[in-house]
Amino acid sequence: MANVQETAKDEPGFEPKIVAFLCKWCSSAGSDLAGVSRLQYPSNAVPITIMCSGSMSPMFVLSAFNKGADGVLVSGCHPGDCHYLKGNFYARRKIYLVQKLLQFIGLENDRFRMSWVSAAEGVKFAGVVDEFVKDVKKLGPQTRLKAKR
Amino acid sequence: MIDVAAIKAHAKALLEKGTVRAVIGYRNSTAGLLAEPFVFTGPESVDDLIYGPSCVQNLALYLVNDKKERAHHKSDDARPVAVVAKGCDARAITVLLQEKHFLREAIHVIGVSCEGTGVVDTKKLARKLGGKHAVEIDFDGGEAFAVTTADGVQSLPAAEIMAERCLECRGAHPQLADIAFGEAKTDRALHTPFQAVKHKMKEEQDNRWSFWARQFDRCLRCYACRSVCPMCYCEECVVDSIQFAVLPDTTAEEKANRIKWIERSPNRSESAMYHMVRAIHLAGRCIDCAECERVCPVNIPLRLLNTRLEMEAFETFDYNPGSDMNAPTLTSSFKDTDPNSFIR
Amino acid sequence: MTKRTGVFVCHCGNNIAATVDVARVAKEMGEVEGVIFSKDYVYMCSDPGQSTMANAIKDNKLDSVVVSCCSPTLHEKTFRDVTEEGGELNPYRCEIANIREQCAWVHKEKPKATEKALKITRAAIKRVQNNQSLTPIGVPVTRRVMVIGGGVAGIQAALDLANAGLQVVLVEKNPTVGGHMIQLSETFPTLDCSQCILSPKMVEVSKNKNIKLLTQAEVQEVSGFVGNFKVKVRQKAIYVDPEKCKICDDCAKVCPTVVPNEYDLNLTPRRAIFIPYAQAIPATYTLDESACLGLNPVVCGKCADVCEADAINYDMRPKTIVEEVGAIVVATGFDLYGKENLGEYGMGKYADVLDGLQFERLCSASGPTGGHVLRPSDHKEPKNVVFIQCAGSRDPESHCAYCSKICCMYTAKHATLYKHHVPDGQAYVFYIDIRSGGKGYEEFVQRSMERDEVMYLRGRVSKVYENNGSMIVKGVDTISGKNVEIEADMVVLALAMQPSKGTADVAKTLKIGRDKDGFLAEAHPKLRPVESVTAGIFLAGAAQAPKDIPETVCQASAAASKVIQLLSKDELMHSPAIAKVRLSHCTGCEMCVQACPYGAISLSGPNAKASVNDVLCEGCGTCQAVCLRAAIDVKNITQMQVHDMINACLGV
Amino acid sequence: MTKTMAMEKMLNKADLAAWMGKLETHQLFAPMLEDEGVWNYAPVVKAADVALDQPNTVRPPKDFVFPQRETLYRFEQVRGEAPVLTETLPDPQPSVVFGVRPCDSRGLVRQDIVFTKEFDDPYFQGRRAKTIFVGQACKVPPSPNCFCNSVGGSPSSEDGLDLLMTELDGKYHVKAVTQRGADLLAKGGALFKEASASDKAAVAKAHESAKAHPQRPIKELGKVAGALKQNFDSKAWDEMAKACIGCGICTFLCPTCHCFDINDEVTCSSPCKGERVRTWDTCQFPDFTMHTSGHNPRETLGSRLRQRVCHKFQYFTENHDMPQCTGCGRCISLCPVGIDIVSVVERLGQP
Repeated sequence: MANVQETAKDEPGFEPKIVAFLCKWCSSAGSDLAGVSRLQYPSNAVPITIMCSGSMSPMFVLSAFNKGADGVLVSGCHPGDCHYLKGNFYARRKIYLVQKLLQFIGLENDRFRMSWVSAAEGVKFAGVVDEFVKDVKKLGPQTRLKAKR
Repeated sequence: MIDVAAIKAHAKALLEKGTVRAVIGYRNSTAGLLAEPFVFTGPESVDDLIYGPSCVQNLALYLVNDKKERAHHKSDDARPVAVVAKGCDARAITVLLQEKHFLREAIHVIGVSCEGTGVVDTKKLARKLGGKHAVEIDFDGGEAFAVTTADGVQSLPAAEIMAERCLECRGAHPQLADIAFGEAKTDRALHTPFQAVKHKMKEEQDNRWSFWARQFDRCLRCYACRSVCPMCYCEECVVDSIQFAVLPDTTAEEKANRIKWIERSPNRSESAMYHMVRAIHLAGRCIDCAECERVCPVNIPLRLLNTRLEMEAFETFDYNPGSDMNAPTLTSSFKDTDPNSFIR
Repeated sequence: MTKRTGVFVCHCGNNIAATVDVARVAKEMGEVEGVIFSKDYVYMCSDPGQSTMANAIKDNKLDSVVVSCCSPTLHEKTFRDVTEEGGELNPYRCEIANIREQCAWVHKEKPKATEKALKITRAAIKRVQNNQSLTPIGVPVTRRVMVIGGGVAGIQAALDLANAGLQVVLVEKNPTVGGHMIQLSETFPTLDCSQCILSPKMVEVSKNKNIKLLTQAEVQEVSGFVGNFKVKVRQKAIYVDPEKCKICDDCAKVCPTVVPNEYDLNLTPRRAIFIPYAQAIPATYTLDESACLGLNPVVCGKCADVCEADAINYDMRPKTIVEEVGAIVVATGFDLYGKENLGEYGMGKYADVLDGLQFERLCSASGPTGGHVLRPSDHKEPKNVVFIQCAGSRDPESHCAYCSKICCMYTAKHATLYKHHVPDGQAYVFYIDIRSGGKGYEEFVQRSMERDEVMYLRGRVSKVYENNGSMIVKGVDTISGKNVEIEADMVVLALAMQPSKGTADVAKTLKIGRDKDGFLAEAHPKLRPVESVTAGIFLAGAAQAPKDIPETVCQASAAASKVIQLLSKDELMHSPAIAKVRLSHCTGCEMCVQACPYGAISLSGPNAKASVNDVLCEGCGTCQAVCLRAAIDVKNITQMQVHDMINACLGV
Repeated sequence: MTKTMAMEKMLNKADLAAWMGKLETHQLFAPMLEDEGVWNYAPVVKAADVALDQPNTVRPPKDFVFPQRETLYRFEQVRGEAPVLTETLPDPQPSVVFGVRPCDSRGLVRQDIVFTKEFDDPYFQGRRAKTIFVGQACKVPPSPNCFCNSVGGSPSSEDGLDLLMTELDGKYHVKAVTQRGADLLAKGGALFKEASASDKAAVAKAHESAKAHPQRPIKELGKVAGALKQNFDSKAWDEMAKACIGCGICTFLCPTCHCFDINDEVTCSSPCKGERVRTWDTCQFPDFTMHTSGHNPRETLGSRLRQRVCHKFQYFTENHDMPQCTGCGRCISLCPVGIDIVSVVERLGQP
């Protein structure tokens, strides 16, 4: 297949593929609340519920980009609110490092994002996804780390 | 100046008394200018031991290999092994001790101070010699290296042909040592640490990507970078294509369920994955011996990649790998004051 | 990997089916590798739905099941029970794909929502196909309970638990139990005296051998998990030995410091050494450290000198008490909405603008005025009293968005009580709506209007201001459509209820969630209203939401019965979805040991490799993410499973 | 390749670009400077920039016939149906590779044996048939670790080449070794002059003088295989491999190494779709000989070093009557720790 490295950005009708890793206790619950409240947001982000943002291995992020994700979102409990006491603090440090590395090798900043969304923040969850999808749309398809398949 | 004779005498005495199993050090290589790591086991073999600017390799790796080999041969010789360690080698040993890879008492560290010396960068040397071929290199006082070519011996300023990591070294005098050789010279001119990383960070992101994409495209996946790294001591690497670490109780299910995070194909995306996973796994563990960059046959600037997160460890998290064998590691610890503003 | 997966796609009536093409999901999932049965059904959680599932599992010998339906917080348990009981398959072979809250309800376009539902379901299939059968781990429980908060909710819960034979530690921040209820004069709709009905319960608390009461105490730290919590409580020094104190009041008489008495809402003074009120439990004087001249005989020491019982000891120090309990009930109660927020109603500016609790004290026989309604400013009987409802409630722009629920009733009560005290006076009530759902409530309000001739004005008050020495309440009567100005002798605000000040800290310490208004979050608003999201921690009273006394007592007893149920067995079942070490890959680097929030991992064995304590491990997976060697995984959400789920989400 | 009668011509150095310009039916490759000290074959963008007397490339030209990654076929299986396999035989554009050193072309001869003699590998052969290799005789050893003479080669060997070019004072002497080499030469037309007797004499002299340069010696090549066989159980293997880090540089960059691994790269799990892919592998990696049982017959570095050396100097010689090493010296020069195949053979491969 041809190298699609430099595709024109802002493709019309481009629907980004986004993987959203949500911690079970806060962000997934917040996402449930968004549902219960019938808030509307774009359907691009497919949720994967993990136990805790602290269990977010950097491999998951890299692999998602390798498998063709246009954006990756990690969301956990606010600092101090972790269901597992401090998992999100470990996550914060690790995700910070992953983000710096991705930026350094030249992946666009807006493709990887972390947020704190509590179980009560359905509105915030919808907003985070909405904004992320908008930002990723502007960037066009992610070709830099995507495996040619 | 390092008193090589004194190092030899010490090593010889250790082996004569039998207080150590072996001494890991350097000897002359038949393959070229650079020294060859060697495991000296008899007192008489120590006659071949050398120390000089050609001793570039990180000998901490050989402690790791020694552990593997002993496991293979089911060796029960409980005596420690001695190792010649420059500042960076000693830092690597500290990280390995921090990760409980060995017991402190199993290692006798023969520290060699690089303050005032450092090791050679063969590419810089080749540039300097402009086509002439160096066959020998030695210290020439504290500021210069004596280089022998077909035309004879010449003295070159050390700072001009020294490895970049030595110029930026923040711990040239081994902190971890049972005995240390070489002077503590504190007025050594240092380059600012992380200057190459910081320079690269100033580039436009798209240009940075073009740069790295070219590097990842060139990667051979010979895994020399992994193989030479003392921190890459995992039983099984994420890039290995089969289930590798197997115990008698490993089930068929476990063998079959190997995750293929990275394909073996040497193409851009897979090599990018490989190098990024390595960089992430080295965060807070890379002690900047730059061996990965030196051994790369196609010159991928791996030191640049791997020190990016070291810069964060040092500047953001106040974490200096290889400085404290009792501290928790970078990623298995946190502070309440860690950056938070990047999170929405 | 399992080979015989079944997929059940729920329509949830139209809840899912309206936005997701459920038939297509069922059809396409039937084509996924390893799936041998796939079906959509209108209500999976209904009885016929459940039996369809059970039969399908048995008939097709399914070895793994995915139910595509609502959030797992709702029906994961339901469907795992069906899997186990009806399907005779290990319940951990069942996974939920949430296509309702996280898909159907948040998207409008059917094709897009369907695409997403396909990915979510496929990911769940990929996950379940690598699930293992697990058996819950039995953990011995501590058959003791901590109740935090000694208001009516805490008292009721503590008594119910103690009477069921459980040991209870009741922790109260203040010098006495009783909470806000003990400050009330009468209670609606029966108008029985609040103190008369609460005091016996307070006494029972002090007498019950199963209850250990810790007043002036606060929870500092909680560790452990359901069945086995370890709670660190800090108790202030009270400088009086309750065993010796004879409640003779000699000490207070000589105490030189006078401060406002918070139990009378600052309407009366008290001394630094005091008893909040006569019926206080524990029945003892207490020394207010912050008001005392210095806890130093050199400076003052009058109270100690005069105490014949020798009960006063200035050398007392705060204590840290560690209690081991199996469950915790949080009943930290409410506070009134900050008066400082309601400047427009003259609160804090005019002495005769009172809040509801202050008015209760004015009506109370034990209150500052001995049960006569008198104005704080001049001790005259007010002839015109204006009651303002929804002061701070139902005002999303500037105050609280929610309805405080009890104000309609207590305002009607206040107006009635006022008329009983001042028969020739006139009571006005500004209201938005009258919410009087409850047994005898509506009749009570009607009575206040008809028999007591309380004037109800539908509308908001814009401001309360002073004109020539009298207070004017300016508002609008939306029924007559006219602006109204009333010259009032007294104004009583029905302030909004909010969670008590300590609630936020307690929630943080216990790691239980709060909702957007700061009230404690229940595990499910309808089905699990007295449980927090954290197992073993239960909620009762106004800390969870505004509620009146009967509702509070109900919830307290409900929480108690939940605890009794929890602690009725010798063993609790601990989730078996915990971390497991791959010894072949572990190098013993100790990173997981350092990172584990529960101290559940240690190095062991001849090669010093990681080993997980099954009971301490909560399955959070922090270890999994710090391990560089993929040597530790959480069962049933392994890295392998997440990897497969990522692929499924990306269509790889 | 069939040999044809020798055709020897002369080309002005300045006309090299012009000749290249006439080869538009082929894609042209030549050594280019990729990075400091790293020469590698790259497509010729500007013929005028091509210089053929540079140090040898890091990657040998085996890539052209045995690429590091080769798709063997594509597969797709719809559930319940038989898998559908699609052939992916390579059909590359015809190409000409300039600047191939004689040691590397002798490497191609060994690749030919592996992929043609006992087993026909259509992927290799498909590429081999479309690739013309133009040799560049060495004037001086391009690396201090060269030892082509010691393993039966020479700086001007024609083995495996289609054309051999020898630089002579501003001119190239170009000799066609195969018919397709001759055809390629013919495309240059008038750019080429017939080599005179004196030209031929000069070339012979240049070849002689190149051969006379001192190189790393292996004294008795004929006895190496036997000696290695004798020394199979020597403890010296472990000792000499002490420094080895177990990377793949020596083998990946060897012009004769040809080991590969086969993996399925799945690109979609349902329906199951993907490619069966062959990638270079090396006996130096610990997982090369890993058994499913967990047993690894070559777990130690010493046993892996022995495999590399013995394969080159004993097993291949026994099977094909020639050592598998062509003396390019890459494995010595590029080894991160100075493992030196010549020293190893000197120590364990001599009677």
